[in-house]
Parts: sequence; structure tokens; C-alpha cells
Amino acid sequence: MIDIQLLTTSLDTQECIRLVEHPSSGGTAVFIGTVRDTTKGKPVIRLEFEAYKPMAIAEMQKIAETIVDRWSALKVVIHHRTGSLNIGEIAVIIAVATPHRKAAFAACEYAIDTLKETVPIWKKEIFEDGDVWVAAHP
Amino acid sequence: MIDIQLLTTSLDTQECIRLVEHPSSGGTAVFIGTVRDTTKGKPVIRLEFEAYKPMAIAEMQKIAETIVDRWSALKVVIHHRTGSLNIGEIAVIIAVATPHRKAAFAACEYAIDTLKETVPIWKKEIFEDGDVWVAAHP
Amino acid sequence: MMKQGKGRAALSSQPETKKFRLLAFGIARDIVGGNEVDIELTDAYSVGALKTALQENYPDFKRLKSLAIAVNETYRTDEHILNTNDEIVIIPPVSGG
Amino acid sequence: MMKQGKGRAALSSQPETKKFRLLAFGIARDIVGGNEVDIELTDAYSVGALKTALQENYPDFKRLKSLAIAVNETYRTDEHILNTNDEIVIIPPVSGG
Repeated sequence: MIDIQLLTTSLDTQECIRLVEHPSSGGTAVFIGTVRDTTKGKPVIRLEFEAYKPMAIAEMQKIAETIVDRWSALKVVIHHRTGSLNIGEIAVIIAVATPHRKAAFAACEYAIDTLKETVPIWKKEIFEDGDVWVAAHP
Repeated sequence: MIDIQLLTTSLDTQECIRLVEHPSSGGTAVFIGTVRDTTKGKPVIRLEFEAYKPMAIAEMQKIAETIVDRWSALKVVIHHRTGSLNIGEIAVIIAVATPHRKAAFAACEYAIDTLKETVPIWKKEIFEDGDVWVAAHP
Repeated sequence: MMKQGKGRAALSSQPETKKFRLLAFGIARDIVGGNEVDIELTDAYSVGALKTALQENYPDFKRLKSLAIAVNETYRTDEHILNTNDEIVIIPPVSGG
Repeated sequence: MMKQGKGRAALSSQPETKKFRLLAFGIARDIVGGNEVDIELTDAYSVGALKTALQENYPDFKRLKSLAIAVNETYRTDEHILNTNDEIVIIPPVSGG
């Protein structure tokens, strides 16, 4: 019902969508977070992600359990990648299958919003002239 | 930038996700509508979709253009299937890529909500003991 | 009113009947019993008059949640005037997705 | 207060120093200059005391948007009391996704 993965290899959208298939599902919402080529107009070379792994998995599991409880989700998948990612590569995939579509959207957006607030994963943007830990400073 | 399809063959999520790839995209929201095994607790055998094709395509195109205008979407894909669909098969895929995630969710949900209100496509639920045109009666 | 041509001037005070061919989808196809149906309108050729005629000829249309008319692939309001060569389509409540 | 054992009773009025080993990730790793750092706390062994010590030893922590401490894989508030064998992790502002 819940599948949480923290991977160092490429994430597979098709696999995530397959994992949330369910005969009682009427709507599946999927979020795919990819590496953007610019930040505030400045060209980005790549991103580097690191995680405090056991707690990152535990916090993603909590998010998925909340979704099952609150939105009666049938299936929840959260796959997050760590390591060095190039432009266009996928950093995170969240897929939620529910009987009705409104719940799928609400739950999927809750998942990515909460992941960005609570899951101990950090990304560094690598620019031509240096690097910055994202969101570290006010 | 916009890809609209009305197809009689299986829809391909991987293809739709590939079509919305863009280096400036930071967030892609995808909605996948599938055939559910029950309606109000009653087992469904299959669904039959039909469309007034040229206008269905024109109305989906309008939705996509609104999304590009209103949410600055980089790419919008709407693929809808017609014909006879079994439980678990995909009836519609909507994918929207935007620089930031909030816009992707809002646009994708707008697309499916509006599609269900304006696009001339009709579905009939086939039960063991008969069939019903969905949403036809109050 | 515009001045009519000589052929039509003789008929100007008499009601004129025009026949419109409609396409039907979904439950509308079941109600009219086919993919197409001809509806005759006299004097008033608006979308509103067409809907009234449909509901009179096929009372099942009154039971639907909504009834819309598309003319040349665009939804039209009741005031819109039809031409006999328009592509006119009966749009019962849609249920895609 | 609970009655102390004989060995500790002799020290009860003296401050005791304990050493805690912390793991550091993201910008915290850059600030402390490694994956791990030892911090000594005297008398008060709370998460709040630990944060204060970190900010005193490494003023760059004061410039962060937030600073959290996880103990045995769970976020803990300032009142939480640390044990020297806990897995304690400095959590600078997260930025996954």
C-alpha cells in the first residue's frame, strides 16, 4: 500500500505509476520534481542531494501514512533520489491513487509540501562560480 | 508546447511524461484517470466512451491554451481515450510542466475539472444488469 | 427589417418552416433513436427554439441534467440564430475523464 | 529530587560535563568542518542547551533560517534531555524535493 524509496540511481516514473495501480482507483495524481536549468535567472550546472537516510525514510513513511489515513488513499509511492543530478533529471516522484480525484490531488500536494518541510534531505545548487545550500539562509 | 490527442488505443503515461520534459521545468503534475471497479458500491463491468471528436479536440485545446496563459506552463499534454475500457484501464492522462510546483498542481486540477464540464465526451457504465450514461440525469 | 427580394416578399407575412439536421451523441442518441435527427422550426430559428422543439418531440430531454447545443463545434446560447447548413449537435451532460 | 546513589552524591553540587557526538549534514557539515562533531555540555543536557552551545562554538549557525536537532531519528524540542549514547543529528533547513 505504501512504497518509500531513497535511491542513488535514476527514478522510474513508469515503475511508480505501476506501483499505485488499484482496481478501485479512479484518480491517480503524480508529482515529478526535476532539476531546473536556472534559479532566479542564474544558470544551474547540477544539483547535489544528500540525506540523513534512516530518518528521511521514516519521515517519508509518516507522510504516506498520514495520506492513507486522511484521504483514504489506496496506494502511496514516494521515491527520492540522492547524489549528483543533472538538468532535467528527476529528484522526486510522488504518486497517490484514490477512488476519487480530488483526494488524489490534495494528498499529492500535501506530500510534496510536507516533504520539503520535514524530510532531512538537503540540496546544493552548483553554479559556474560556486555553490549554495538551497534554503539554508533567510 | 501543447499536445492534444483523442485516441482509440491504450494511453501511454511514459509517453505523456516524456512529452512534457523541459529544462526549465521544476515541477510536473500528472493526472491519470482510470476505470474504477465500482460505482456507489455496484460492480462495474466496463466503460464505453464516445466523443464528438472535432469539438472534443477543440475544447481540450482551449483548456491547454488557458493553462499556458494563466499558469505560464511550459508544456501541456491531454490524451483522452474513447471506445470500450476495462477496469484499471486509463481513460485520460493530463500532464503539466511548470517552473514551480504550485502552478503545476493548480493547472492540472483545473484541466481535469474543466474537461469534465466542457469537453463533449460521454461515458456509459456497463453493469451486469444494464447500463447508464454517467451524469446524464440529476 | 430589410427589404426582401421579390420571390420572398410574397411570403413575408406567412410563417416559414426550415428543416435542421442534428447530430446526437451519448444519451441523446438513445433518446432520438439514431446518430442524426431532423427537426423543423417555424418562424424562430434560434437555439432556444430548437431546444424547445426537441423537448416537445422527445420529452426525455426534459429529464436530463442539462441540454446544450453546439453549432459548428462551438457551444451557443439560446439567442443564437441557426442556419440550415450549420453543423448542429445535441450535447447532453458530458462525462469524460 | 530523587535521592542519588553514593558515588554521585559526592558530586551533586558540582557541575558535570558530558560529551555528545553529533552527526552533521548539508550546510551543518560545512560549518562544523566534518560529518561529526563533539560538543560538551555542562549541567544542562537539553536540546536547547545543545543548540546554544553550537551557536556559541560556530556562530554561522545563528545565520541559518532554522536549526533543528533530531534524536534517534525523531525531531525533538528544546526541553528534550539528551543521553550520551543517543544518535544526535544537526538538521539545518531541509531542501529536498
